[in-house]
Order: sequence, then C-alpha cells, then structure tokens
Amino acid sequence: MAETMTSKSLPLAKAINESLRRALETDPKVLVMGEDVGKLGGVFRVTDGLQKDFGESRVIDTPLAESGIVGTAIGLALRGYRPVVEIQFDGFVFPAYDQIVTQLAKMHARSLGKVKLPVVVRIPYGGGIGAVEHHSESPEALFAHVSGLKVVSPSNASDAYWMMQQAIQSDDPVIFFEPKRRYWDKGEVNTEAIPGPLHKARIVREGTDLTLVAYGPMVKLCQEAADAAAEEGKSLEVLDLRSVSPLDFDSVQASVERTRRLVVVHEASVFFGSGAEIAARITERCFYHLEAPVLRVGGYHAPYPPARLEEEYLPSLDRVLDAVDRSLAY
Amino acid sequence: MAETMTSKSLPLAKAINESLRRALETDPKVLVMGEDVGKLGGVFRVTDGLQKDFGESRVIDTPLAESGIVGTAIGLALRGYRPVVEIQFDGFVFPAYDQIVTQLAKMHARSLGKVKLPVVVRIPYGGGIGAVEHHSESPEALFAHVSGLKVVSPSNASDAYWMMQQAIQSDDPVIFFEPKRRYWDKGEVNTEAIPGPLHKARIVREGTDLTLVAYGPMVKLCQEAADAAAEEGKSLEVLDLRSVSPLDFDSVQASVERTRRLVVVHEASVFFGSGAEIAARITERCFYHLEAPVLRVGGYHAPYPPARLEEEYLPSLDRVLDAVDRSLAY
Amino acid sequence: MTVESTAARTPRRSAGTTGTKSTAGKRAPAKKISATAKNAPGGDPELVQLLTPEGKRVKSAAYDKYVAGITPDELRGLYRDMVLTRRFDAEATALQRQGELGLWASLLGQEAAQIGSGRATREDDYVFPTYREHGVAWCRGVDPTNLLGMFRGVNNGGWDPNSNNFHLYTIVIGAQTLHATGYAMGVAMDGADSAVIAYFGDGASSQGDVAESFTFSAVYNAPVVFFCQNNQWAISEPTEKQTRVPLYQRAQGYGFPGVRVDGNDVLACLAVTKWALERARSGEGPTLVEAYTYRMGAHTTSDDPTKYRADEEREAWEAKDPILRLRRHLEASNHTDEGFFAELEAESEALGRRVREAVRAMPDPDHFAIFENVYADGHALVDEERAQFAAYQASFADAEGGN
Amino acid sequence: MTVESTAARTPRRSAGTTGTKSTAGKRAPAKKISATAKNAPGGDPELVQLLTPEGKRVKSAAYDKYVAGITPDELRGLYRDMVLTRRFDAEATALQRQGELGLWASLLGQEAAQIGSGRATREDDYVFPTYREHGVAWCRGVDPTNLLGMFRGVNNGGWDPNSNNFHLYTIVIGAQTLHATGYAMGVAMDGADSAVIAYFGDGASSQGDVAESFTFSAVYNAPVVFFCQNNQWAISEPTEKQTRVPLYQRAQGYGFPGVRVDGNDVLACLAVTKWALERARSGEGPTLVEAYTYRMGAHTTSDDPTKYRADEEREAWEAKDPILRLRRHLEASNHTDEGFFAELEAESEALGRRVREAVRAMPDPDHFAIFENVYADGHALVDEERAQFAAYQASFADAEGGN
Ligand SMILES: Cc1ncc(C[n+]2csc(CCOP(=O)(O)OP(=O)(O)O)c2C)c(N)n1
Ligand SMILES: Cc1ncc(C[n+]2csc(CCOP(=O)(O)OP(=O)(O)O)c2C)c(N)n1
Ligand SMILES: [Mg+2]
Ligand SMILES: [Mg+2]
Repeated sequence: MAETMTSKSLPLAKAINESLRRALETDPKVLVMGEDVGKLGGVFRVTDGLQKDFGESRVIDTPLAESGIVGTAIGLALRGYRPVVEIQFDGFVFPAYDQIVTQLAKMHARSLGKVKLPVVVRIPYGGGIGAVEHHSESPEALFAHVSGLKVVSPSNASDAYWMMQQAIQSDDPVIFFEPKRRYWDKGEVNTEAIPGPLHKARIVREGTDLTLVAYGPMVKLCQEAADAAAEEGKSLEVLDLRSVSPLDFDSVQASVERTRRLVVVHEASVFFGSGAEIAARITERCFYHLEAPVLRVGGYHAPYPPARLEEEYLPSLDRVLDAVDRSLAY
Repeated sequence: MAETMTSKSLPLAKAINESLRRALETDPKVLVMGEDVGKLGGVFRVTDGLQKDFGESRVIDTPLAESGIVGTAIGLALRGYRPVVEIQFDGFVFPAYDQIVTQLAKMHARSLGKVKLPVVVRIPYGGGIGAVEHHSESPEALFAHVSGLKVVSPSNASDAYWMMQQAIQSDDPVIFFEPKRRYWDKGEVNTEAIPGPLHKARIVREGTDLTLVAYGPMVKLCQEAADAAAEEGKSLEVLDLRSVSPLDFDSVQASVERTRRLVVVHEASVFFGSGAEIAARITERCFYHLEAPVLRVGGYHAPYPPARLEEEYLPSLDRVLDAVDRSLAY
Repeated sequence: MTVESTAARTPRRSAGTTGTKSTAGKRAPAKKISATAKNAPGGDPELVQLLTPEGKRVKSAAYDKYVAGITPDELRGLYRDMVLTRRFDAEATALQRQGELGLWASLLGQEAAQIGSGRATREDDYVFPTYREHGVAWCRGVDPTNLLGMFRGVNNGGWDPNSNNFHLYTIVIGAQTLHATGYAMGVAMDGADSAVIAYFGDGASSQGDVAESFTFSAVYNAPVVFFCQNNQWAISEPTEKQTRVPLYQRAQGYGFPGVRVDGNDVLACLAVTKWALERARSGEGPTLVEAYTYRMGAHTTSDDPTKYRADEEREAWEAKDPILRLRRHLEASNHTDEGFFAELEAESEALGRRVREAVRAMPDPDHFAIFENVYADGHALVDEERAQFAAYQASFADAEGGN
Repeated sequence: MTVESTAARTPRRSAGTTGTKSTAGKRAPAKKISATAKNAPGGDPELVQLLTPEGKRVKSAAYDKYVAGITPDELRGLYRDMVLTRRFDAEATALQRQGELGLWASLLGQEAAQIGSGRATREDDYVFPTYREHGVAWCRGVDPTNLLGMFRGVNNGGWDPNSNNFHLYTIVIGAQTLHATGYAMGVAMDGADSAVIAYFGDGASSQGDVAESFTFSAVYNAPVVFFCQNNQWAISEPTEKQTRVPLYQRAQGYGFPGVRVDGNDVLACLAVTKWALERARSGEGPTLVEAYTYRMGAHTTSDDPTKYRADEEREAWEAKDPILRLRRHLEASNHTDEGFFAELEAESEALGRRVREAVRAMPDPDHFAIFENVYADGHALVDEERAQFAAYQASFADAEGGN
C-alpha cells in the first residue's frame, strides 16, 4: 500500500495510542483510566503522552484496585462518560471479574435497555515475552462465555487502530485484548480508510486445502505456518477472527465449506477454550463438508509456565504444522 | 435397594449435610465456613446443626466477603486445615474469582508441589427455583477452563454424599457445584458403600440409539427425556458426567462409539459452555463413528432471565427431545 | 383516589435544578483536601439524635440548623412518607404470601433511615440503592409498583434509573458503592454541584468493593455520601461478625468523616444526610453516615429469623419505632388532628389496593424478552438464537395446528 | 567461603520453638477484644524513630524496651544483614542487565524495613511476602539464590514455604494478606503462640483484599501483623493516588492499632515489629505497621522512573540511607573496627560470586515440568496432554534419527 498523507507505518502499541488520542480529541466524554496510564504512559507506553495533552481528568491514574477501576468506570458511564479502562496485565483482571460479569455485562439487560455502558476494558494479553507469572495469560474464553460482553482482539496495527475506534464508539462493553507480544510489530495504518465491521473475520490469506483460524497474537504464527506449508505444496487459508464474541461463524463456515478442514489456534488452554466453541459449532454447521475433525492447537491444561518453558507451552510453527498434517491425514 | 442399617433415603441437601458431619467427625482439620453457615445452617440448611455440634471454630460464620472467605481458607489450608467453603449462591462467587483463579488453582504448581490446598468450594447453582437475579446461574465452564481446579457436580443424594467425602479428601481444590433445585429430591444413600472414583462418569440408563450426556440438575431431565423417547420406541443412553474437570471422555467415547449420536445438556449458556468442549473432543475421538454432529442443549447467550421466563430459558423435556429428533434425523 | 409520593419528581439528571431548597448551579471549586479527616460537626458523637424514642425533640448544636426551617407540613410529610412506605411494604409481604411475588425484602423498621435520607436528597442528586431501599425510592418518586417487578420475577429492575435519578436495585453486595463513586467523579468532572448517595448494609461493609469505593472517593474527593443502614443483621449474622468497632469509624482511616445517626429518628437522619450532602456539594468530598437501626422483620420472606435471634431483641427495638416516635412528636406539638390520621389511613388503604391491583395485573413478559437488551448494538449469536427459538416455538404451533 | 544468613533456621512450622528469645508455648487465652482500637504505645506518634539519619540514638518511652537488650554483636548482625542484602540485590540487578534474569525487583532503600521486621520474627512465626522481600527472606534463612528462579524464569517460586516459614512471593497485589490472615486464624485455632506477618506495599493498600484481611483479622482477632512498606511509589503512582491520609491510620477504623515507623531506621523497625508481634502472640490481635521508606531504584528492571519522578526526591532520601545510618551509629558507639568492615566486604564479594555462579548454573527446567504439579492427585487431561506432548517430542527425535 502506498503511503498516503493518512497512512503510516506504526507499531501496534502506537496505533492504539493514536486511536486513543483521536477518541480523546473527538469526544470529550472519552476517558482513559488505569494504573500508571498517566505520567508513565502505561507499562507498555500505550497511553504515552495522553495525560500530558489531555490532562489528569481525562487520563486518570487510578488507585491500585481493579474492581474499583471497573466499578467506577461503570459509574462514569452511567453519568454519560465513555471510559477506556486499562488492566495492566491479563492476570490482573480477575479482581475486576465480579464487576465485569455481574455489573458491566448485565446492566443493559437489567435496565431493560434504559442504561448503556460504553466501557472498553483494554487488556494486554498472551505470552511470548518472557515475563513472570500472571503476565502471559489468555483469559478470553472466560469473557466470551459471559453474555452482555463483546470480546475482540486485533492482530495488527491497522486493526488495533480501527477496532479501538469502533470499540469506543460501541454502546456495549467491549473487552479489548491486545496481543502484547505484537505491540512492537509495525503495520500500515490508514487513518482515513473506512473500516469493516468490528466483529467480522477477515481472510488473511486464501487457500484451498485447510483453514487455519486464529486471532490476536496467533494470526502471525498461522501466516508463517501457511508460508511453510506452501513450500511443501499445501495451500492453507488463514482467517483472522478479530472478534471472539460475537464470533463470525459465517466466515469460518464459508471457508471450511471450501477447504473441508479446520485447525483452530490460540494461546489459551485448549480445554474449554475458543477452539472448543468453534469446533462444536462449525462441526454442526459443516457436518457433511468436514473431511477431518476440527483440530485445536493451544495451551495445555496447566498454568502458564515460567518463561523458560513458554516456548514449549505456546503454539509453535511445528505444532501448528503437526496439526495441519494430522488433519490432512484424514 | 433394600434399606440396610447404613442405607437411608435422604434429600440431596441432607445427604451433603451428613457428609459434612461425617467429615467434621472424622478429621479434626476439616472446617466449614461461609456466610450464615452457623446458627442459620445456611440459606438452604445444608449446614444445619453443624455449628451446634462442632462449635464456632469448626463451623465458622464469616464476614460478608467472598474473596476474604476463599483467601482465608487458603491460609487455613496452608496451616494444615481442610476448609469446606460455602458460596451462598452461584452469582456471588465472582468476588472470590481472583483468589480462586490466581491463588487457589495455582499455588500447588507455583510451589513445585510443596504446598497442597485441600479446599472445597461449595456452590449451590443452577436455576429452576424461581429466584431473583444472580441466584440461578451455572458458571462451571468458568472454572473448568482454569487448570489446577477440579470441578464436580452430583446429580443425586448418594453421589452428593460420597462425592463430598471424596472432594474433602482430595488434596486438590475442588469446586463443588450443588444442583440447588434438586436439594429436596430424595435418594437412597448407603453410607458404607465404597464409591467409585470421584471423576468417573456413570451410565444412568443404557440405550442404543443416542447418548445423552449431562451432570448435576440436568441428569434427571435427561432421564425423563429417555423415558419419553422410549415411549416413542427410541432407546437413549443417559450418562451422568459427575465431573466436569477432569471430564471422563473415555466413558463418553465408549458410549458414543455404540450409539453414534450425542446430545449434551446443561443449564449454562451453550456458547463456550461444557457442551463445546465435549463436542469438540468427542468429535475428534469418534470422527468416524458419529452419524450426526454433537448437538447441544443449554442456556442462551443472554443473562439468566427473570423467574417468569426461566422455563423458556432452561433446557426442557421438549427442547431435549427436539435435539434428539434433530440428531436422529441425520 | 391515586396516591403518589409527596415529591414526585420530573425526570432529570443534570445539574442546575429548580428544586425548591437547592442553591443549584456550578460546583464550588474543590477545597483543598485536609490531611486528616475532620470529624462530624459537634465532635464525635456516638449517636446523633434529634427525637427521643418518646418523641421529644432534643437539641443538637451541630445538626439543628439542617432542620431549623422545617414546617409542620413537612413534618407531617415525613410522617406520611413513613406510613405509606410501611403500608406498601406490608402489602408486598402479603402479596408474597399469596404467591404474587416470589420474594420480598421488607424494610420494616428502617423507614426513618430511608425517608430521612431520601428526603435530604435534591432532585438532581443521584441515588444508588441496595435491594431494600423502598422508602428511598418513594422519596425519589419512583412508582412503588415498579419496585415489585423483580420480586415478582417479570424483570430484573423495572424502572428507568435516569427518570428519577434512582439507580436499579443492586443485589451483589457492595457493588453499587463503586458505581456511585464513579458517578460522583463524573458529577465533579462536569462541574455540577449535585451529590450522590450510595446505600449499603452493615454486612456489605466487609466487601472489598466498599473499601475500594472509600479509597477512590477519598482520592478523587468525589461528592458522594455513603449511607450505611446498620440494621444489626446481615441475614443471620450480627454486626460483630463484620466489625469490632462501630462502623462509622471506618471512614476516618480513609480520610473522611464518619458519623453515627439514630436510624430510627427521621429528623436526625434528614439533618445528618443534609449535612453530608452539603459537604459533597461544596467540594469537601465523601462522608460516611451510619444509620443505627434495626431490621424488624425477616431478611426476606425466605428467611426465618427465629433460627438465629431472640424475640426480646425485636421487642426492645419496637419501643424505638420510627413511626411511633414521630407520631408522638407530632401529637405533642399539636401538629396533627384526627382528620390527618384518618385521611392518611384512607390513603394507605388506597395505596395498598393500587399496589395489589397493579401486581396482579402485571403480565408475564413475552418469551422473546430473553433475547432483548442483551446488547445495545446487537450480537450475531443472540440474533441466531432468537431465530432458532422462534422456529422452535413455531414448531409447536404447527404441531398443534396439525392435530 | 560460604555465606549464609546470620540466622539460618531449621525448618519447622509448629509452635513450641526453641528460638533463643521466644517464650514459646501455648497461646495466651485471647483477651477480650476492646471495643475501640488502642493506639500504639506512646500515644499516636507520627513516626517512630530510634536512630536519626545521623545515627544518633533517640529515646522512645514506648519502644526502647523492645531493643533494650540488644548487644553490639546483634547490632553488627543487623548491619551485616543489610549490607549483604543490598549486595545480593545489586548482584541480581546486574545479572538482569547481563540477561541472566528476565526481571528483577530491587529492594534498594528498604533494607532497614525488611531486616528490622524480619529479625523481629521468631522461628515459628510465618511470613507472607510480596515479590520484593529479599531482605526478609534473608532473615528467614531462605537461600538467596532460591529467590532468583522466578526472575530467571525457571520456576514461579523456588523454595519450600514450610522450610523457613516463608511463603512464596505473591505477585497479585494484596492477595497474600488474606492468606496470612487465614494462616493466623489457624495458628489461633491450634492454640499456638506463633504470629504471622504479611507484607504489602502502599499501592496494595487500595486493594479490596487488603481491606477484607483487615476485617477478617479484626473479627477473628487473628495474630497477624500487617507490615506495609510505604516506599512512596506504586510503580509510577505516588502514595497520594492511594490515600489522602497516612496509611497507618487505616487500621483504626477496623478496630486495631496502626503505627508509622521510620522505615529507614532498622532499630525502630525491629522494635515496632516486635511490639506488634508480641501483641499478636498475647491474644491482642492484628496490628498495622506502616514503614515509611523509599524505593531508591526503579520499580523493577523494566521500569524507568525518570518518566515520573525527579532526581531531587531520590537525593533527599539518600541522606536517610538505612545502612549509612546504622554505620554512623556503630562507629559513634565504637562497636566496629576496620576489620569488621573489611571482613564484611569480603563476605559481600563472596556472596556476589556465589549468587552469580548459582544463577549461571541454574538449568532450564525439563520440558515436562509444564505438566508437573498441576494437581496433587492427578488429572486425566493432564496425563493425556503429557503423553501427547511426549509423542510429539519423540516424533522429532524419530525424524532426526531418520535423517
Ligand atoms: C456478593 C454477595 N454475597 C452474598 C449475597 C447474599 N446476601 C444477600 S443479602 C445478604 C446480607 C446483606 O446484609 P447487609 O449488608 O447488612 O444488608 P441488609 O440485608 O441487612 O439490608 C447476603 C449475604 C449477595 N447478595 N451478594
Ligand atoms: C492485582 C494486580 N494489579 C496490578 C499489578 C501490577 N503491579 C505490580 S507491582 C505494582 C505496584 C505495587 O505497588 P506497591 O504495592 O506500593 O508495592 P511496591 O512495588 O512499591 O513494593 C503493580 C501495579 C499486580 N501485580 N497485581
Ligand atoms: Mg444488615
Ligand atoms: Mg510502593
């Protein structure tokens, strides 16, 4: 893509930063809040410079209490604000889980539609950065199971920019999972392109022999797997889900009806993970099309391991290709 | 079964009560703790009379704070106690979710096996009792996805009695989901029978045309469905999973290899629910055996509705039979 | 004859109220937060009381001014509010017994705490209740029949929170205190001089969320009043299971004042809440009010208090009845006559009848309501499931038609 | 030359210690809980100090007795502890820079708070740390190299908590205060007279879990000391983002005393913690100690404090350095000589070397460790996945073998 005035190459983290900046500029009701989001600009610098430019009442350093952060964000939303909340790391969202599940997710329904809670909960998630415990988890399934929430995860800078715009504009609470190990990956961002819908999957690469489905950090891995498979003469289609709830089953189904084989890849534990839901529903929708059972590649049913073991724990090129081979062997 | 000295007919709630009593008698390290478990004997009377007989330091009324309850139970377990914690209703477990997920589930692994946390978290769960919001939910998938936890749910008085014994004896944390709408259902309990393993499924009824899989409150419904189907000449096998994590896939597989059709029934939302995991794994294991996709009957992707709508929300005889018919139609 | 709350309010949520007694308008610039929490005016009274159980007006140097201008008419209004609230509550309890409601959480005994504090709020203030604030709802002008929907099981909250600035009932203990704090932060950001009041119980004081709301409100100096009705019991647990010191003292360690008020004294509750709300308005930040009262009835209609508490305790509190107390005061002051009480009795009866009729007429929700309002912007899966549900429902119609 | 903590302890977890200064044995029957929290002895001192920054010993009527019998040898021991802890910490920081550790959380500046409080504990006491209590670990006799495993990424906690009654590091802020409280409840149930100490930071004070641990410990009168190291910063947030009054005051509203101690004064930290632990032992329940100190370095090696704080602040605190202060005192008291310092320097070097070597020699964990210790009693799925993993791994070996 030719670089235009409105198109620039940005790391994913910076794309989110610019998206937040745009939202803060456009809508005086937008707030950014969380631990260390102010002067420090967040531990990943995603909110870098925002407090300086928008002030302490728009970009708010909060006390160290996640339930309090989400709970007060709900109150601010009730007052007409649109808070974008940062949870510092995936493993620290759980103190806020009660407020998210019992309040944020349900208040719209509880009020018979009278109350809207346009709150975005940003969560840097996933592993691969050599971090200590609680800093590498992928808890998306724990939110997708909960109705009332929307759950999305961009895989690249452009999606990060635009999906954040759309998440903030959404009148529903959105859990926004940011693939932290891709924060520094650059991508072209066109800040004027009209984006597709927030919850629509995107074919990243077309193929005919098998469909790889992923979202967030695993999309890149699947692209690499498709490259590697291509060298062996296998044509893999790669689908970036972008949204886990709602999940664009139509796009997955359409792809699988063509390729007849499906492998789902995510970092989260396989057991009760997104892959289970995708496998179950796609098998129901494509029962006569599937030449092989839907296979899943993901984390094991074990706590995310210490950094020196994470390579073995995480889906890798070889593990994806192994699943591809197993699927093709049917 | 003939009533012996050690066999008696008990409501499910009373079976748990007697099981707790036995544990308190047998092991001085066993504690019962929670809101209103003492003098009141719990809002469902499951702990009725226990404080009177074992005193306030064995049967402990706690402050109204679920995180505190589970967090201090962890500390007590570290000191060598075996706390059985009550969460008053399903919808109130979420304030404790952080302690459960980040501490209770992970401490054994974190300590490289040095620390064991034999904590049982009792949760009366599920709907069908005409209750107000937060009192009818089925959050089991949110615990099954988390490694380090075991998740079980008895369907009848005998299992309630014995599974509680086994859960308390287990050196792992066990989330014990009690089917509150079956609390008053009576069943024969033999307090001397040697039970099967805690995590093994049980064939409740043999059949040849299709397998119904359920646990907790839905087992009875599946039995009724099998009865109704039998009248139409359909032979359904009913499997009571008893344990959601670990999940006895071997037994499900064995059954499905015979019946070639599977319907999973649970109250929780279908989306990202137990049925997804069962469908995905059984499809993988029985790909060439299945004549139809695994079908799921469960709650909708919507908050548990107000009482006057719960009948429509919950799996019903008709909805189960409808899924059976759809499966058999393949 | 229709019966409405004395002060049915026009829906509005922003500042600049036209409310009678308010000096509405822009928020005063936040005062510098003092490094230590100042105590309530008048030192650290263990229990603020303006009316004795016998109805005698006692002086309070600190709080008299907040009720100084109160007219006999307003006093009768408070009395009327309490009587009608109690009548409504009794009717709801009866309706539960008759099977019209699945559950009821009675406020019996807490009328003064609720009417006193509720009447202290200004139209543009915002209220975050628990599940028991029927009296506060009354003061806010919420139609009492609306409160019954969730207890009947036809909805999870049957009113528009923004119509009366009265949020939906919150069942998860303590959660609403954070919503109140966030809302109050928003009020302050808007530069409005409204205040927010969050209700919670003695049991709730143990929840982490309540503590976090204290921290947030103190740090941001949010204009919020924490109104704790210490009714001595959290279901079966006495307050000693939650704290070993009086609850109002909790505030001080967070840097704002706490005060204990006689929760069965409607005048004292009115005065203390007014004081606290004025602090909020004038930029002095949060206050904790502990209304010391008693849950005269069961926790809810599902509860059996004989399991855990003695009759004598209840009897002792009956002598401090909030309604009786004000009646004695009104009578001693010659503010009432036979006619007033007779009229009120008729009004009560009418209210009871209206509530009864309204509940019985409340239709079951449409089945498709399950799928409504799950999302504001829609969700593909909900649409899909709704369609499946419709087809499934239709299949019965077909089958029936086919018979 | 091996370097060990001055008081390496034999593993034990029950009461009845043989520890030198303990009057171990059965717990005193719990005293009746007083209705109001008593203040720390000596009134409500804003800051307990026994050594000025210049090393001058100042008198404290309330706390002198807790360090009255301290010998020059013990003073030198405290000094040695602080110096070696700082050396260890510096070595770990260096190892992180060299890529041997993935992360390090330095305790630089907090040596007095940690050594003072750590040395106040008795062998049978139990410690619940955060992730920064390297000095306390040292006092408990945990081999410092064991602390490095989680920062290197080879484990999530590399020691047996029951060997030294020193729990694993807890990263989720505040969670451990509840574990400490529960453990202390268990101690009390056992009738033991051990005490428990829970460490947490100023930032942690905002977490609901910490508030709930205050409530539980107060209600059950649990023998626990809450030791808050207020190092002025929670990553980039100054303490004002967590509270608007001094943190030690938080305790009072929960019904137990709080005291602020100069966290850079090892003697004061020792004395105040001893006082608090003795309260716990003698059935007087919980205490909050706020050690007022300063995080001299970055939050962790990933942090860049220049983004959010000025150098001058750090410089001001350098003048209050905890090690320098005790050194001045020792020198002024003629308790040390050249030899002592030289020997300590050598010991430091040896410790540094040992840590370096141990870390470099730390092997990566076996791949199968992923599947170990997930459950104590096993789990079918873990077994299945382990087997699949083994087969998958073997397939490479096969492939390689086949080449
Ligand atoms: C988080 C949570 N835990 C438990 C419950 C169950 N529950 C409902 S009311 C109640 C007692 C509340 O006591 P208190 O706060 O004193 O309020 P009161 O009912 O006395 O008005 C409990 C335990 C709940 N609703 N939410
Ligand atoms: C629940 C939770 N939220 C956020 C974090 C990320 N985090 C790690 S340390 C820290 C600051 C802690 O500050 P403080 O309690 O003062 O301790 P200090 O680091 O200063 O010793 C934060 C926010 C965490 N570990 N846990
Ligand atoms: Mg109460
Ligand atoms: Mg700090």
